[in-house]
Amino acid sequence: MARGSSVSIKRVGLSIGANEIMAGIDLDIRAGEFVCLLGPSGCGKSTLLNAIAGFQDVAGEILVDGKPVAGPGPDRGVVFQSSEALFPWLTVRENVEYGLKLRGVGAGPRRDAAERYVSLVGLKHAIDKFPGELSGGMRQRAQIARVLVNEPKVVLMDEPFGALDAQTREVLQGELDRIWKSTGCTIVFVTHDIWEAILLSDRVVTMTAGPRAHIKTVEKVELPHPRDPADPACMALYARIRDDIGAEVTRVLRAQGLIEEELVK
Amino acid sequence: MARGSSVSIKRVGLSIGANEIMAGIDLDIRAGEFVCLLGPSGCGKSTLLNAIAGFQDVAGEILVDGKPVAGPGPDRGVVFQSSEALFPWLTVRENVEYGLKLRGVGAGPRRDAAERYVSLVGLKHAIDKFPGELSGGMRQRAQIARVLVNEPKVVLMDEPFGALDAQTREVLQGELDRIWKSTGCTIVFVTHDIWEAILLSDRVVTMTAGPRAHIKTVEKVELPHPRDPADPACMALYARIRDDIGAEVTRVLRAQGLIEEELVK
Amino acid sequence: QGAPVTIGVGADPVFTAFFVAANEKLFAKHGANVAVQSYTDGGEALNALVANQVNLACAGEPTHIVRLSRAELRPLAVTYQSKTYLKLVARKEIASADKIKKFGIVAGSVSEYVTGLTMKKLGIDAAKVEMVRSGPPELPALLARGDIDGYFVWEPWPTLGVQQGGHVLMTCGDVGYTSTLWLSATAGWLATNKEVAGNILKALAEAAEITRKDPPRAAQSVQAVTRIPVPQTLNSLKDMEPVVRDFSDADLKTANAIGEFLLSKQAIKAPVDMGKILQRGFYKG
Amino acid sequence: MTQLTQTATPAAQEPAKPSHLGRRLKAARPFLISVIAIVGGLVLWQLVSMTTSPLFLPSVSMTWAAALELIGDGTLQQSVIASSGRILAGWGAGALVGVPLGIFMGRFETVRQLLDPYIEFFRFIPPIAFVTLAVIWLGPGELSKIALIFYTTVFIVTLNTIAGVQAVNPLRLRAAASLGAGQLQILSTVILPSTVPFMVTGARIAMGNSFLTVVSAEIVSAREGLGALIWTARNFSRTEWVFVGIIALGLLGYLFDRVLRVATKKLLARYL
Amino acid sequence: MTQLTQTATPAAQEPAKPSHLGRRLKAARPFLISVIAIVGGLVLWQLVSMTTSPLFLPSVSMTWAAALELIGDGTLQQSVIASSGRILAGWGAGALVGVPLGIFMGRFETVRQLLDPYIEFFRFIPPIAFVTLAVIWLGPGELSKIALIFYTTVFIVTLNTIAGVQAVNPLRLRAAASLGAGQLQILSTVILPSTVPFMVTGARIAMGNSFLTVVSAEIVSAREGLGALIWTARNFSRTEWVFVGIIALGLLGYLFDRVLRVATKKLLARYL
Ligand SMILES: Nc1ncnc2c1ncn2[C@@H]1O[C@H](COP(=O)(O)OP(=O)(O)OP(=O)(O)O)[C@@H](O)[C@H]1O
Ligand SMILES: Nc1ncnc2c1ncn2[C@@H]1O[C@H](COP(=O)(O)OP(=O)(O)OP(=O)(O)O)[C@@H](O)[C@H]1O
Ligand SMILES: [Mg+2]
Ligand SMILES: [Mg+2]
Repeated sequence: MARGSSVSIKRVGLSIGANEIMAGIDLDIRAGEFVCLLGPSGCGKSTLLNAIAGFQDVAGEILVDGKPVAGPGPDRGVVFQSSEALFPWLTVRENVEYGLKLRGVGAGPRRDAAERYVSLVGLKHAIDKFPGELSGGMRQRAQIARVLVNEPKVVLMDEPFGALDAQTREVLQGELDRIWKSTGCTIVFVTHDIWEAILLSDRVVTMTAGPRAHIKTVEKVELPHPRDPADPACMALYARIRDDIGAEVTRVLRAQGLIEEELVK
Repeated sequence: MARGSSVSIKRVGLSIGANEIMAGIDLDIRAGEFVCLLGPSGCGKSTLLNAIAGFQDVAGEILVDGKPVAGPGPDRGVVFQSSEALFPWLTVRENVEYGLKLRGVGAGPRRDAAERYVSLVGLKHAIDKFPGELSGGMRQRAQIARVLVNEPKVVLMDEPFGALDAQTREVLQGELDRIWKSTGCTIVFVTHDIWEAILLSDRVVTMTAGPRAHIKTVEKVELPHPRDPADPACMALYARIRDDIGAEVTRVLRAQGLIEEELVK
Repeated sequence: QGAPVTIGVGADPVFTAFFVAANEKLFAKHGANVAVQSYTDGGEALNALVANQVNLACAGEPTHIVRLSRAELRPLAVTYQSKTYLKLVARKEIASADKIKKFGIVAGSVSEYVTGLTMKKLGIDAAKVEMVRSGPPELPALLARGDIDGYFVWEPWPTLGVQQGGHVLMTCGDVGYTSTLWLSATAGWLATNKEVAGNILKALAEAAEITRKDPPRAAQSVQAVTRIPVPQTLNSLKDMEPVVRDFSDADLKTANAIGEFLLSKQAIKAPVDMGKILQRGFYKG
Repeated sequence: MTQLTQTATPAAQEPAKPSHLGRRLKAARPFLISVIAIVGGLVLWQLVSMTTSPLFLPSVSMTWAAALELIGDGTLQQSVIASSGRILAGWGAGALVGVPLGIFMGRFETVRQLLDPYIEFFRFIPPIAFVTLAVIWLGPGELSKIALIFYTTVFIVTLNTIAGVQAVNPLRLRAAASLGAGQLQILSTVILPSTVPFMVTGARIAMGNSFLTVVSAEIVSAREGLGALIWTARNFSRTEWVFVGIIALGLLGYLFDRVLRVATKKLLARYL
Repeated sequence: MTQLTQTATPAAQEPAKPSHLGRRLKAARPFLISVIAIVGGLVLWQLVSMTTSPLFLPSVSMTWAAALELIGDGTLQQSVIASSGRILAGWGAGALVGVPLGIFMGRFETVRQLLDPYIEFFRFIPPIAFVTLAVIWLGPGELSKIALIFYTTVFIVTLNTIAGVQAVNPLRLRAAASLGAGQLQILSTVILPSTVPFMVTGARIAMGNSFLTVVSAEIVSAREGLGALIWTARNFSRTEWVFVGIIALGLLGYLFDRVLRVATKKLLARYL
């Protein structure tokens, strides 16, 4: 089974046109670590994930396993925020088999692997449907299966469970945790759900609001698994992270005159 | 200010090809009511919303203000689950002004209204950007502004806050509540967040898992505003709804052999 | 029988002799192994000759002259002649050629040449008439609409002009032009195939004889090879004299005159010495 | 505050609900409308032909008689078969070359820069200009005609394919790359399928140009073919034959397009 | 269990990071590549021309001399201006009619069914077939030529626009309808902007066809124009003049296309 790769982000900055989106981002992720990335909407989480995936040229350096990222590659699997990333001309099964086919995995094992991962995300009944015939949440799950079946060394996930009901989400969180533990892959996971971050990850990283977003705080989650939201340490952590992000959101919204004082917590 | 319309859904069913997605849906929504729709991923929430919006022919009857729905119209505003619904060739401002322009609102008032609603969703700083230059959450907020600025009698929202961080979400929930109260519009709101449903709505409707999805339970939320999650009545309600949806999810996932007994709560 | 010889011709009744000779196997009779390849017009056939795709080709004088300065072609004999194939057609209101103010012409063709001859002959001031360029099929239409007063062009367009209410004022013979077709070979091929060429001309002479004596029989051959309907060919044959003959002094004079005309139109850059190129005396009749 | 008045505009009818009664009529409607369109066209033609000489515009009945005549002696059938063969060969070759060319040009900057001047130069040059050269180089046989049709097809397919490549959703390119697809695999597994609708449109338009070109191509030394028929008839001013040829071209084109559309809808459904 | 081996394929190079050193070279590259393409083409031409008679393919230098000659006496300039005017008028009219036609046909089933037989019939009929009729109805002046160019343009623009209408994201149609847009407003505010990339491609391809048609159109009573120049030169077998005309057509087309592309990129950026 593939072990994870380390990811080092060194003084990374990124501008699109005149918009300086991120600047001076420094973050070292150990091989096999599970890191959650949180931050106000529009701060640059997806952009940072894209940079690690190799989709975007950046100032500074991003090293994966010590080697600079020169472009996208199958060692870093990406679950995109938008479910448009599925191939609409392929069924769910074919979408999931896509990566395996590229690597020349034979038809039999490919079929088995695809079915296993499609079941894992609860889509067995829709395995022969096209993406256009799926609901938003189902598409997102198909995307997750498509990436995980490849067993990449680094899994980059952009709000993968955002469109799921609480129960399906819980089940998938459990599955992801299991896969992570058994493969030892590195996971960078963007979410808006602070509880989700605390329950899953080794470290929770928060970002400041853009422009010129950078890393605000890094919280280690040194609690034993499975974690209990009712645990006071958990609750304290939750409160800290919430306040960190809250401060950023408030700063942005107040700058726009949206929050009058009485609304601010 | 526009008052809401009532929405009556009578023995509604919907099939796409051989797939019978919903069947025998019955639901009466009072004028000015705030109804939340919950259910397992892929059960048919978006489909039902589309049917009310008039995008889809259905068996049975859907009446808005007593008149059968014959197609889409500006009396029913729709916030789509996918942010692809924005017009990519218009800036945020132009997207938001779109509906007003159609109705012949003059340039001045149009501008004011657009700016007010864009600020409301915290996008004033990005008002002249194109959708392609926005993050996922920002796009979703732009869509919300585009619908609310029209002050429709019925607002149909499909996971509008799904891609937002907790704080931005909280602010927008507050704003939505304020708009709802001041305009008296009817709101049908799809969400996966049970707390959000309890905090905002008059009634919480849950659906069974498809195919042949129908309405499972309807819970009245008869608690005074603002609601407190710590309130035992609130917590009991939360537990009931969670268990209702949970039972459906479990049924589906077990059918696929995904959940072994020990995983089921 | 020797190596196969290909003759390029246009798909037109003016090439009747070739079709008759091919259809009635007269070439074989005279010991020549000949295939007749038809092109849209003589020009394309002559192009094929220049490109060495055929061994012999038949086309009119101007068509030859514009190519002679760039290719070693050897015209062997005249295989057709007519004093009436080109006609001047004018609208009903135009009583005589000197009343024409607007001439329709096919630029760069004999149509333009004979129009020039007409103006010279009638003393029409070139500055006072307008030349309207057109493709041949559009000339009757322009005449019917009144956009032009008349045009001097080959069949079947004059006949069509008459059907459109025009009338014939002159034929090319009236302005001193006898339309001829020449059969040519490339210099290289001719050097080693003089005998075959002679035999071919003999076969063509026999075909011309048949055409002259029995037009319907010839028209049958034309239809067999080109699908041109019999009445069409018969109509065209009325205007032509099927002959095979050697070049005459008159031919040389006409060729030189056309050469000058083409020179004046910048179609050729230097005069061609027709006397040297025409193979006078090759066909012994 | 702003003054926004909510007007209860009657809802726009998007896909009208079919009444059970009207359903049978509705099924026949497309057919009826087409019939009306065709009959209307014929009536218009007849009326217009009565205002001008049959030399320029023969009447419906004259043309019909000429068609019967040409069918009677087999000319029309032979012409249709000969021209169809040339069109299919030239157009097929054009599409087969144009699609990969367009994909490579659309995807690789260097290939585009290298070939763009040629494409953007030659596509403005009418095939008629190359008729003589084609005959000289390729002989008066089928090859020169097919080459001319190829020439006219390839640019259009290429151009449309390039447009398609540039319209590919970049998200899907990214997804493929990080699932392990190399440049060539991205071409065949993402760009090619995404571009299908553009290629089909290109091929359909190019089919039109093949028909225009077959007439120019058959100006040279074709015994059979609709183009040859039209040219010969034109030279002998048998306008009603010209019209038979024209109508045969139009109907043949309509038929080919229909077949192409149905075939692509059947075979390429998932890509459209 | 399945045996999936993780191979550490070297990452595909998507947008290669430019080194600071190579940046200046890189800026000049597109230009250099184009120059190479053009010079390569000229060399090839010269080589090929040496294998055949100048009657069919004149050499580069002969053509250059002829071009100087035609420029010297002003013929070429006049021809370019005359043909450009006709092309722009006919093409512009074709695009102006084709775009709304395509939008209506793409959007309304009934309109499509009514007009489809015409479009799908006439687009296969070469404009040369209508030269005589155009002259009869519209006279030998500019109008008949412009009409023929219009004829050849309108189908292509229409067809591409229809394809564009059918590719509009249905989500956006729904959004517009529930924001209060009626059928016509949906046409102008959603379908029209969404279809722009297809219309531009259609217009570009149609520009090519305008160039092909101007040559056919100028066979009739054109004193000036590149088509007239080519026809006359063809009659005279002045192949080097034909080539000057052809090259002028090609270059003019290239220029028009460049202007069209830059203009659409500037003016329609947000829709592309
Ligand atoms: N093409 C572009 N041009 C200009 N600005 C852009 C462009 N693309 C993205 N941005 C800006 O970059 C910022 C970060 O975007 P990003 O998608 O990374 O945010 P995010 O943190 O993922 O937000 P969300 O939680 O809403 O998904 C946003 O403010 C956005 O406006
Ligand atoms: N075109 C189609 N063909 C077949 N089935 C379809 C089609 N469109 C939707 N469905 C099915 O309809 C069901 C309901 O879809 P819908 O989008 O309404 O779900 P949802 O409740 O909104 O889910 P989510 O919470 O994931 O957004 C799904 O099971 C989906 O597979
Ligand atoms: Mg994001
Ligand atoms: Mg949904």
